[in-house]
Amino acid sequence: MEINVLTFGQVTDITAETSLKIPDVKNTDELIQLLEKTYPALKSIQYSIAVNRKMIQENTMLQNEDTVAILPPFSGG
Amino acid sequence: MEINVLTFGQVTDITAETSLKIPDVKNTDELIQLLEKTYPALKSIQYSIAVNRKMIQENTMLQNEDTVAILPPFSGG
Amino acid sequence: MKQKKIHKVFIDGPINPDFIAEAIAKHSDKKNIGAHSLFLGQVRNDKIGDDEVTAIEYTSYHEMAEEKFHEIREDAFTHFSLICMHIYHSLGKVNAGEISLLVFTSAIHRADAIDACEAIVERIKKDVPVWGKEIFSNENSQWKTNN
Amino acid sequence: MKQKKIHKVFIDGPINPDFIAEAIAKHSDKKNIGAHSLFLGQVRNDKIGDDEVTAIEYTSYHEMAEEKFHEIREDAFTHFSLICMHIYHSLGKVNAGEISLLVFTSAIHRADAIDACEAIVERIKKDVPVWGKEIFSNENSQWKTNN
Repeated sequence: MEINVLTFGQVTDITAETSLKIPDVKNTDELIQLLEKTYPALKSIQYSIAVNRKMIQENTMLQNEDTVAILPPFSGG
Repeated sequence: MEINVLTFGQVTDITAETSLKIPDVKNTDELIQLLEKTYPALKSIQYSIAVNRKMIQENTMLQNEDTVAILPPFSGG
Repeated sequence: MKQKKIHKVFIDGPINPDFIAEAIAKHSDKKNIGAHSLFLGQVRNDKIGDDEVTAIEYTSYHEMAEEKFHEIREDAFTHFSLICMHIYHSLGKVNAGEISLLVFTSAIHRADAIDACEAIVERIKKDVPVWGKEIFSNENSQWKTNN
Repeated sequence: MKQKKIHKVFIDGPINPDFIAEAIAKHSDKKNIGAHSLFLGQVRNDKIGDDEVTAIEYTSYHEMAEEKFHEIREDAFTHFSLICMHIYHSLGKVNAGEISLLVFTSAIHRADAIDACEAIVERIKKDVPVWGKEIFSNENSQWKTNN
């Protein structure tokens, strides 16, 4: 089992990678814990989470090959 | 004493003139009475009145050389 | 007494897209602008039975209209935080599918540009002595009414 | 299942006034249109101390952004009586004074065009995963925030 993680904007500034492969996480809470452990600076910024391009508000179960995007506040327009 | 009367749109269709010189009227009520007598079709349409380019709502005294415009409903834009 | 700056509003015939592009391009050196709002009125081919509007012929009470446009302009700058505003209105014949009105507002923030543009359009329709005569395909005509 | 028609939204670099003129001109054969409303977002040279924004560099989560634009489009046609709508958004570098967003709505009546345009602009700012990085004259940069 492997999850694709995409990063954007300030989040990429922290991870230094636009995409990561993360094995063996069951849900988004686990994934976020792992990411914040690896990149502690993530704790100091605001971000939202999308699973397979849909925004989520609550802990969400993950399947193999799911794409989780870590999205800083939007500033288009 | 003479008043300049300007007509526009449907009003001109009725008067067949875009401008008229009307002598010896003291106020707008008198002027309108005279115009509606001369052009009875005016009674059947909606119009507003401007004296020297300002819209008026009530009977207004007229001075020599004043310009009174008979304005059908606006339809610009 | 303050000198009124005259802003030419009336344009003979339709307002061309290229003219609008030029109006937009002129604002690229006003770098504090963050938002433009544009309203374009286009002549519709309204149908009555088998017949349809092919053009509108616009006339105005020119002197009074210019005073009204000036007043609308002053009011807009009073009520909204605007950097620029421009109004252009056609006179004469404008065919169906062509543009007869352009209201163009620019501001630092979008709310000012958008709200001002809408308010100005409403004022123009209501307060400015301009008349449109709809010309039909069978050469009949009727005076347009605004709502 | 209904096939989604793909509407290309993203443009590489600024949105040029000539492109906007072309977009307007294309509507002249839709003769039932009476009103167009256009919103243009222009990059501002915001100042921080002695320094100022010279450009914004836009990036997006492309696949999700396209889905969001599609959803915004469908919602606009559901809620407003529109004939046409177009959204264009820049990616990459857009200099201060240049245009990075065009929302263009067309309707029979002005209220639909105006209200839809405003609603779409708000949705884009709020819901579409696009990020602007402000580049300053001293080569510093910071991530833009919308309000």
